[in-house]
Amino acid sequence: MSLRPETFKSLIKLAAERVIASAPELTSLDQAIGDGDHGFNMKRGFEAVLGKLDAISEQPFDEALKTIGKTLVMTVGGASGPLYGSFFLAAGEALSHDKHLPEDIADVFGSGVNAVSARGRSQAGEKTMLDVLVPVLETLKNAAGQPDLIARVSTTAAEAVERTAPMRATKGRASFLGPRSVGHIDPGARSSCVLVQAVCASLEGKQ
Amino acid sequence: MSLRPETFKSLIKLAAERVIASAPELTSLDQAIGDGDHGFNMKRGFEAVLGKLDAISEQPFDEALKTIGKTLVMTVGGASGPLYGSFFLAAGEALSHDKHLPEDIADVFGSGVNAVSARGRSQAGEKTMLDVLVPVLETLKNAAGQPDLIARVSTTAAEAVERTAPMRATKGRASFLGPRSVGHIDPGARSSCVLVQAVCASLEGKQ
Amino acid sequence: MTDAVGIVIVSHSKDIAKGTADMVRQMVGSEVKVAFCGGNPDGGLGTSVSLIVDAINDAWSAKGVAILVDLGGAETNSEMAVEMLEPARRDLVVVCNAPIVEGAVMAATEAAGGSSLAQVKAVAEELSAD
Amino acid sequence: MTDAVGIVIVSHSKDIAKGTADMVRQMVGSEVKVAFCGGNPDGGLGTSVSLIVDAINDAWSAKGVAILVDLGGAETNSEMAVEMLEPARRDLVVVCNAPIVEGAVMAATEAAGGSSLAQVKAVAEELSAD
Ligand SMILES: Nc1ncnc2c1ncn2[C@@H]1O[C@H](COP(=O)(O)OP(=O)(O)O)[C@@H](O)[C@H]1O
Ligand SMILES: Nc1ncnc2c1ncn2[C@@H]1O[C@H](COP(=O)(O)OP(=O)(O)O)[C@@H](O)[C@H]1O
Ligand SMILES: [Mg+2]
Ligand SMILES: [Mg+2]
Ligand SMILES: [Mg+2]
Ligand SMILES: [Mg+2]
Repeated sequence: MSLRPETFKSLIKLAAERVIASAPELTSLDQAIGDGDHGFNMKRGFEAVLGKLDAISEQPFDEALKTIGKTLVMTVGGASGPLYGSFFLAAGEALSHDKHLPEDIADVFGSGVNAVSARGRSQAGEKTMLDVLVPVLETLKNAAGQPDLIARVSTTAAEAVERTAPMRATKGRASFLGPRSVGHIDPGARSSCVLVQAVCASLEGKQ
Repeated sequence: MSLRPETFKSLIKLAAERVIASAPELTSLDQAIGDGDHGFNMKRGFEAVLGKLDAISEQPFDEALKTIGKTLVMTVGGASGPLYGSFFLAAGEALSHDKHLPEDIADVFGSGVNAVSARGRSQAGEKTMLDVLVPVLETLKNAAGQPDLIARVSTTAAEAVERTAPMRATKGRASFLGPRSVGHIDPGARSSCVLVQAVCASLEGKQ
Repeated sequence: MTDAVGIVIVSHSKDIAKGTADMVRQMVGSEVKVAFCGGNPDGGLGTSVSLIVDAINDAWSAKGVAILVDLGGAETNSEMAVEMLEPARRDLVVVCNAPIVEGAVMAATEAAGGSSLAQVKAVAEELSAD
Repeated sequence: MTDAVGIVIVSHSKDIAKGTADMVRQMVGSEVKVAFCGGNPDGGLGTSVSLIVDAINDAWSAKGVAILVDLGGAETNSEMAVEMLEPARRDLVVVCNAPIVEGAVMAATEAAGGSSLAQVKAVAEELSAD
C-alpha cells in the first residue's frame, strides 16, 4: 500500500478548508489568552496553500510538504507560522531521506514535532500546539499497524486539546497572563487538532 | 543694594538671546555624543521665555523664576527641559522663602543645583550640566562678597565646560557611548555656561 | 474598565507610542484604558510634559496609572509631568523602569487581570535588567 | 558605513519599527545601516518572514547584522528568516535578546563605534533581564 497523489491532494485540501472554517473559533480562543489573531493567521496561511494546491499536488510528497512549509512560513505572520512551517519543512525533509508514507508516518510526524520543539524552544506541558502534536505522535507510535489507528489518533487529538485548559502557559503570548492563562484551551493546540482530524477524516473517507 | 526689575528683565533677555544664538553650537555638540537636538530644544524653550518676557518682568522675582521654570519644562522637550525647569522652579521657591537677590545668590543658585541633581539623579563628574553648575556654585560661595565675583564666576564656568571633555558620561544619552563619550564637551555643560556667562555679562553691563 | 490600572505610553517617537498602544489594545481590548504620546512640542523626536499630563488624565483610573517610557528624557519629563498633576493624583501614578514596548504589553496584561498598581509595575519591571 | 554592523528592527507594528529606526538614525546618523519591518503579510500586527529577509539584506554589512525584535512571534519569524538567507550570510546575523527600542539604540550606538557583531549583541543584551 502506498499513499496515492489524489489522496494526498484531497487530504491537503480538506485540512486547509477545515482550518479556514475554524478561523473564527481559533480567533476567539486567541482573544482569551493571546492577541486574537490565530484564526486570521492560519486562514491567511492555508488560503495561500490552497492557492498553490494544484502545483503542490504535482510535486513529489517530500517537495510538496516543503512547499507547504515554506508557504506557511511566508504567509502566516504569527509565531505559529514558523512553527507549523518548520513542521512541514522537517516532515518533507524526512521523506527526502528514505522515509515513506504511509508506513513511516510516525517517523515523519516525529521529525515535524521535533522541528516545532526546536524552533519554539518548547516542549509538551507548556500549553501550546505541542500538547496536541506530542500525544498524537505517541499514538502514532503505540498504535502503529492497528486497524483503529486513525480513529485513535483522532480521539487522542481531541482529548489532548481539552487537557490544555488546566495548563499554565509558559511559552508564547499566553505566558504573559501567568496564572490567568489557566482555564482556557490553547488556540494552537486547537488548530493542530483541526489539522490532525482533517487528515484522519480524509483518510477514512468521511469528508 | 537690591536687584532692580529692569536689570532682571535685561538679564533674562540677554540669557535667552545668547542661548538661542548658541543653538547651532549646542546642536553640533549634541550630534557628537547625543541625539543632536540640544540646540533646538534650548532654542524652543528660551524663545517661549522671550515670548513671555514682558509678563515675566512684571512678576515678583520668585514668581518670575517659577514662570521661566514652568515654561522650560513645558517647551524644551528633551531631558534638559525638566532639568533646567527644575532649576528655575527651585530657585524661585527659594526666593519665596526669605531669600533675597543679590545677597543670597549662592543659596538661591544652590537650591536650583540641588533640584537638577535630584531630578536627574546625578551629580558632578557624570559629564552633564552639573559639571558647570556645581563649580559655579562653589565659586559663588567661596568668592561671595569679593569685588571680582562676577569675573570669577564667568571664568569658572568656561573652565568647567572644558573639563567635561575628558569625562566619561554616565548619565543621559551620552552614556550610551561609554568610553567613546570621552573627548567631547557635554552640550548641557556648554548651555549652562552660556546662561551663566550671559548673566555675568548682563550684570557687568557688557552686553 | 474603571477596575483596571490605566497605562500611559511615552516615547520620543509618536510612531512608537502609537504602535505600542495598538499592540497593547490587541492584547487587552478595551479592558484597560491606554493613552499614549510622543514627540516634542514641535512634533520632532522628544517628549512633551503637557502631552504627558494629558495622557495621564486620559488613562485615569481609580486604581492608578502606570507610565512606560523609552529613553532618559522621556523618564525625566514623565516624572516632571507627575508632579504637575493635581496633588490627589500624584501618588497614584508610577513611572515603570521597564522597556517601553515589552513593558507596556506586560503591564497592560497584568492590569487587565485587575492587579494593583504595585503589581502592574512589578510585572513590567521583571523585564528590566537594573 | 560598511565598517559598522547593520541593524534590523522587527516589530509586530510597522509604526514601532519605523519610529525605532527614526530614533536610531537620530543617534547615529548614517554611520550605521538601519532597516526595519513590521506587520504581517496583510499589513496587520504581526511579522512577515519575507519582509525580514529583505530588511536583513538591506542592512547588510560585511561585519554582520544584529536584529532587534519585540515579542515572541517576531523572534521566531526572525530566526526563520535567518535560516532562509543564502548560507554564507546566516552565520553573520544574530537575533538579540533585548528590548526592541532601547536595544536598537544601544546596539546602533555600539555599532557606530566600529564594534564587532558579538560586542553589539552583548551591549544590547545588557538591557535584558534574562
Ligand atoms: N514557543 C512555542 N512553542 C510551541 N508553540 C507555540 C510557541 N509559541 C506560540 N505557540 C503556539 O502558537 C499559538 C499562537 O499562534 P498565533 O496566534 O498565530 O501567533 P502569535 O502568538 O504570534 O499571535 C499558541 O496558541 C501556541 O499553540
Ligand atoms: N540625568 C541628568 N542629570 C543632569 N544632566 C543631564 C542628565 N541627563 C541629561 N543631562 C543634560 O542634558 C543634556 C542633553 O539635553 P538635551 O539634548 O536637550 O536632551 P536629550 O538628551 O533628551 O536629547 C546633556 O548634555 C546633559 O548635560
Ligand atoms: Mg496570536
Ligand atoms: Mg500575533
Ligand atoms: Mg539631545
Ligand atoms: Mg532628545
